[in-house]
Amino acid sequence: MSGTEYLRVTGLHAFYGESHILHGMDFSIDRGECVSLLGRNGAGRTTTLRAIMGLTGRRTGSIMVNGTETIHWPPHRIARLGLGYCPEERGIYASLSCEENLLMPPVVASGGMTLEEIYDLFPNLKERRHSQGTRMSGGEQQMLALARILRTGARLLLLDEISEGLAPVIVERLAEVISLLKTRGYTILLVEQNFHFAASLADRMIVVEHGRAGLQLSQNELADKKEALQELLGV
Amino acid sequence: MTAAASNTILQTRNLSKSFKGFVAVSGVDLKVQRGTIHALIGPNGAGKTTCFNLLTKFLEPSGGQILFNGVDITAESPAQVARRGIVRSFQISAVFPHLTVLDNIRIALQRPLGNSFHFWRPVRSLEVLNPRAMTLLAEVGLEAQAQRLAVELPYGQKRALEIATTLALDPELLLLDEPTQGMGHEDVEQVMALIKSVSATRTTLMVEHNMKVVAGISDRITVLARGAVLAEGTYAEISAHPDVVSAYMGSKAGHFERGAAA
Amino acid sequence: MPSQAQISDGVVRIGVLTDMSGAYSDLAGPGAVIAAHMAVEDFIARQKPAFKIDIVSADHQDKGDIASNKAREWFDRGQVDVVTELVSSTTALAVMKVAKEKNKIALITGAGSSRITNTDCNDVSVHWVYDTYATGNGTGKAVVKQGGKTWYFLTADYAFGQSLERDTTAVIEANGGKVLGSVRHPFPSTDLSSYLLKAQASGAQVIGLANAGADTINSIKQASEFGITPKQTLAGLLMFITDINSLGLKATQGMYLTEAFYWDMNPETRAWSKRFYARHKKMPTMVQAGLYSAITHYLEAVKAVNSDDTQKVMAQMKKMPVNDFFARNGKIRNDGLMMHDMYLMQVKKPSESHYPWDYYNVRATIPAADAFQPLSQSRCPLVHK
Amino acid sequence: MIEIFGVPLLALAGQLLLGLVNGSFYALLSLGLAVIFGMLNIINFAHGAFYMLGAFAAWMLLDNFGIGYFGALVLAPILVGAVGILAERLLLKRLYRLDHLYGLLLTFGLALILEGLFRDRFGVSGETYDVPDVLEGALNLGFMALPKYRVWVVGFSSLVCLATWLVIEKTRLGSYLRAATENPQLTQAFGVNVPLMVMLTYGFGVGLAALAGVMAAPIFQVSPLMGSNLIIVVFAVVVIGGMGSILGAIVSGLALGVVEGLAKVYYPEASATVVFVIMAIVLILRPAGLFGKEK
Amino acid sequence: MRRLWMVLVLAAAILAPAVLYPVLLMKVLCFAIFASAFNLLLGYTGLLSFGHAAFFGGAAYVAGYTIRELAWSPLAGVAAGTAVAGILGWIFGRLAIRRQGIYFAMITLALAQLLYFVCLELPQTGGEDGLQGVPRGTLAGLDLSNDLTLYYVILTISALVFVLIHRTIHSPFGQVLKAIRENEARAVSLGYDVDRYKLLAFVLSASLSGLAGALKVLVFKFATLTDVHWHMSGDVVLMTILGGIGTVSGPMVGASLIVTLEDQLADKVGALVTVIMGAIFVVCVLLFRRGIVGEASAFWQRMLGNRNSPGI
Ligand SMILES: Nc1ncnc2c1ncn2[C@@H]1O[C@H](COP(=O)(O)OP(=O)(O)OP(=O)(O)O)[C@@H](O)[C@H]1O
Ligand SMILES: Nc1ncnc2c1ncn2[C@@H]1O[C@H](COP(=O)(O)OP(=O)(O)OP(=O)(O)O)[C@@H](O)[C@H]1O
Ligand SMILES: [Mg+2]
Ligand SMILES: [Mg+2]
Repeated sequence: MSGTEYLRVTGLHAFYGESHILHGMDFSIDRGECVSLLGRNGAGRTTTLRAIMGLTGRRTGSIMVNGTETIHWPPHRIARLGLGYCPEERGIYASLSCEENLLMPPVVASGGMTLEEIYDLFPNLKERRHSQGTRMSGGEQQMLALARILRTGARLLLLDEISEGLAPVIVERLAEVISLLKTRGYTILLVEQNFHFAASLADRMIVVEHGRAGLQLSQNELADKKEALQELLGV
Repeated sequence: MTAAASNTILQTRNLSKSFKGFVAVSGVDLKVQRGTIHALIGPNGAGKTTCFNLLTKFLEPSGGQILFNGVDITAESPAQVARRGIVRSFQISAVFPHLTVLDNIRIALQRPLGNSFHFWRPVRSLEVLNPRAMTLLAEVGLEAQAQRLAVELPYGQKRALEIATTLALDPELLLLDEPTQGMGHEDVEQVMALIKSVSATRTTLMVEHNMKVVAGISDRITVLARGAVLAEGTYAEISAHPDVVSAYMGSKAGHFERGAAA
Repeated sequence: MPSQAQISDGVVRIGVLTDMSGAYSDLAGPGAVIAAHMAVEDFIARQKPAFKIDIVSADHQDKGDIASNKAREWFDRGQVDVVTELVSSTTALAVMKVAKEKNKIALITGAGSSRITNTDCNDVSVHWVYDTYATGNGTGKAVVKQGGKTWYFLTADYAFGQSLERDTTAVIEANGGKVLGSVRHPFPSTDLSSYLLKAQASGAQVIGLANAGADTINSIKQASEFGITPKQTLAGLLMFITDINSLGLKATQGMYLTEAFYWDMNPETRAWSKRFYARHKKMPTMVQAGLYSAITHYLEAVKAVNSDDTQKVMAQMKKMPVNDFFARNGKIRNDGLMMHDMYLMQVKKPSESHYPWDYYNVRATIPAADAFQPLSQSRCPLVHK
Repeated sequence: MIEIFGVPLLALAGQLLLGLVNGSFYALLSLGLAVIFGMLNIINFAHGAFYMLGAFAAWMLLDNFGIGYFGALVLAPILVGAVGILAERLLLKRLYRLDHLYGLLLTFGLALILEGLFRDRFGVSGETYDVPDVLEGALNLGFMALPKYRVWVVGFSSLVCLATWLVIEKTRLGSYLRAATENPQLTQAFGVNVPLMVMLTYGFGVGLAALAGVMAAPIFQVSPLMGSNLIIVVFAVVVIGGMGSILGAIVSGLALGVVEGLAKVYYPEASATVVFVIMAIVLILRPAGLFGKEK
Repeated sequence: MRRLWMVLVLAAAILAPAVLYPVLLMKVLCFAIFASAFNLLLGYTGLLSFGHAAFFGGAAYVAGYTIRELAWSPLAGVAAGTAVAGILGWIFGRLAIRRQGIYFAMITLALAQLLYFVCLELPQTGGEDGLQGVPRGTLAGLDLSNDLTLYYVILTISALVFVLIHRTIHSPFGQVLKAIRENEARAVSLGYDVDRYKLLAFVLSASLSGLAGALKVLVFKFATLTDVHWHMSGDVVLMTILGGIGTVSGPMVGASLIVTLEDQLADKVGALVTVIMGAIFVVCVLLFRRGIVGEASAFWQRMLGNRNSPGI
């Protein structure tokens, strides 16, 4: 591997209360890479993202972000390293308007998108910008959740099921946005149920099974490993 | 009333809803034929969920009429609408988390018994519902989970439980809001099959972004855009409609669908 | 010893049921318990009785049910012969009935409701220190005599305040004074300034405070804030020295009130009070001093009849006059009221006060016969058989 | 002279002014409650106790250290706020993941403890705190003498309320606060130090209560029970204003003080209940309160 | 197993007056009814009312007044109290159930406070003195002024109430309540008129609280402002939490403990009673959220679990 490793997860165990969800997760991502976590419902992909952000219960193992060990850090410090998290349940704030939602996350690094750029990407949001956060449609909330972290200058994006509930046109647009982000040097960890969406974007894919990283394959191995994937994911 | 009209189970006339000046649904005339699976699709924010909310009276329409089986139900309460036989599922999964799977179903089954205010009766009086409940669970493949708490189920099974609960009310008209959202590939197949099978005897109106599902099981499709009806027809007709393609499906229609051939 | 056979279980047990932490804990409470112990110790030292004396005490938290429950339990299971103190009318009225039911004695020193010796009277209860008739009337009559002819009332709007206003009005008018008006304020109130302004506008010479506790304290404080005093004079219809102590003389100077006792009245009161002060770090209130007097009197009666039988002791208590530093020639009437003199006090100016707790000028002694409601007006069923 | 329903206009104006004074206390207290509720989603039942603590702190500062009113105005809220922060760190912190009702219950217990301790130590009659010399005396308005101190109370507390409102509504802080209230975990994942913010907010809310306590000390008797009766009225004020609404707390606090003042003139017996009656009416017409947002 | 427990508890209750003080026992029973009624709402409907003193005390005054002033029979008086509490419950409920959580708590608190002021000012309640000297009278020839007789009457009534509450929780109605607590919108979409269910639960709880208050008047022969004061509402919450929210026997255990504690502490700690009560509150909320019964049964289950796991 090259020396530009940006995130390294080793022997990560995570718990929710009594239940042990991650059982020694190992993987790493290089700067500027887009990696997708695949897996069946309940395999622990969301938990992996949450563990990286420090949002699960107890965690053990090691999470190195850009050379810094963060396993014992609280979430707000981790975020300040330049991580942006788009949660599965979207987490739109009901008490804030669309635009306030957009402006809420503090800027953690320079180089984030401006409000205009974001509105250009998602015209729906511009139109609804004064609407109360949770009164927006399901898809609008999904866009907002993603747009929110593009503004903060975070360089490592943890994206959970961002194509969910979006119209096909928008999913296409999203794919373009992710590609654009890649060209701008963002590092992206993508959790997707939508295999085809992920496959078209990811440089590398990791299959998560029972809280461990299993099969790993790069974009060019996809065609060869079709059967294996079929078996693991039912794709 | 003509014979053709009586075949219309649900009709809206000029249904509208605006939120503080923002028109979310404007003048929608919807006709759902009895015994069909009718899909409601459209871009994000087109007003699909709002339509559902209006039909089930979770929202008060700003204008227009809702006719169910020819009866005007525009002024009824959500619970009344539900008792008439229009039952919905939610875009975000809705079960009773700390009740067992069986109890979840029984909550729905017990309502028609009419003893729900009887605080002096033993809960045993609900056991008559068990066979029916187990049949329903079997239909969605949850019979083995009957005694588990709903909160412990994986996502896909929660959706299945929600659909089973909805079916328990034996609705004449089933409203499903994105039933396959968040599901893995296999689950999508399973839910499609499920909807197909339960729709044999009833009418289903569903909102769905997964074109594979829409194409696979819907008899008729209405496309909403900006709160108004943009087009209506079969999947073939719709997918050929240039406005629909540009507003909704996109150039690579269906390319990214879960379960779609890669 | 033959005498012991007369005292049930050989011990005279006194139950002090008081408010240790609530609204009345300053005027009774822990200080009352100290006074009770002093009474017993003094009695033993003086009389060397053959029987043992024991004190139990409890906090009724101003709750009638706790008070009555405790009293019952004491009577039924704790061999308590007499229950005393009982500050707050709710607890006093409730416990009196328990005492009657169990044929034990209740000596009420803390509560002031005139119902105790009227409609709710019984033959096992004695009301020792004051009632609202005495404090209201005494003040009303005496202040009118001192020249305060026109009055305006600030009344707490519930049974207590209303009856205080009513009774005092009657006596003011009977003595040639005039009531210009009154304002009823909710109970409790913290800001009384609006009402005080009305009183001010009335131009009355005297503002009668027909309220109690924190309401009275805040009335006085705010009257001084608005410059109502000293132009107009305040008359507290139910106040205690502890109220004056906490308000300070600056705010209270010149106001009138009626008390049954003041520590600095004569050598006897001073002697006792200083002993009390040594233990409690505060001078006694009339309730605490009265409790000492009541217990002493009770023990003397027990000794005299050599029995703790309720009827015998009650008869003896009513027979003996009360003579101690608290009361001169006090007498227990048939309705249970202990008749004694009351005193009209006027609060000193700060410049007149020379040592701690030097608060009052005694302006008048109100003879027992004038201070309390005449027996003829009593609505006690025991009186009009 | 002009009369309104039998009351001279000027006298009425005087009474309304007094109402405004009480309204200032309501506003300060309910503002603190609203801030805490908005942020921690806790109904701070101990608010009355902290108000009492503020008044006692002023008294003790004077009695023990000779620190006067204006010193206390700064120091007491800081000291009491620190006590609040301690309580937050040691107790409340453990409850955030739980149903909000536990916060209500815990602070209820806390109120009992604080009040009980002070009652044990100081008795119930309380202590007297004098009006500071500079503010002594009254302004002669012709129709009434308005103590200068009361004018100061209205002025100063309005200023504090306004400043708080501006800071919370018009800065980023406000949206952090609201976001953290709704979803503390996620907000923290965006890089906001939520635990610190929660702690400081609680300290600030409690400090506001203490500030009200210091301001009340020269007017009311400083007593262990001074907060417990007031707090229920303040709850009603907050409900009327719309729970969690900063502006609602301020406006309805002041307004209800004035309404209460009116009641004291026309129907004094009802002045204690008028707030609750208004609350019932408001809830029937606007369940979320006057400024509350319907969820 | 459960049957056995019930028989044991009942037997203990029947024999208790031989050892314990009957008046105290009756007080415990009244508060046990009160707390159980409260728990019906909090534990099974998820509604925290901070104004239950209104029903308890309101009924106490009504019972006291009808029995004393109107010379009604004790039974009629208690029934009147219960009915009035039910009506109050309906009124409060109509106003409050539109809101949830803390909002609900505040609204009930404020409404109860309104009633407190009414009680304070009405001449019939005797203001601060309280409504004193309510005769116990006779019931079907039984002289209730005898503590033991009254104890057994109240024990019988309590037993009936507990059966009723237990039944309510485990009834079709109870199931719907649980569903509403779990997911209200879903219950609506299934055709349940949730407000009516909540209202019925509220009225039931209020009536039974009223019954408790009315019985307490018979025991102590008076009704006072304490019964309607908001501290009473706080006490009942404390009892329920201490015993265990959402457990059937928890409120009874909590009530017994608090009542005995209050009584016992009276002679021992003086001014620190409130401090101790407050501390219990804090400790419960922090450490034993499941309450005594809840924690005990969790412990019991862990023990069972551990013993079973070795596979005997
Ligand atoms: N808060 C929680 N408490 C306890 N268990 C949890 C919690 N959240 C998730 N789990 C469990 O952890 C496991 C992994 O969940 P996770 O959400 O990471 O799965 P996923 O791979 O993202 O699947 P999905 O496609 O459903 O999002 C599941 O079995 C789930 O039930
Ligand atoms: N309560 C509300 N207040 C204000 N605006 C609302 C409200 N509910 C919905 N809207 C707006 O109305 C429009 C239609 O929303 P709706 O939820 O019906 O969309 P949808 O078609 O279901 O979209 P999606 O597919 O993204 O779920 C959206 O723009 C949304 O922001
Ligand atoms: Mg997931
Ligand atoms: Mg939608």
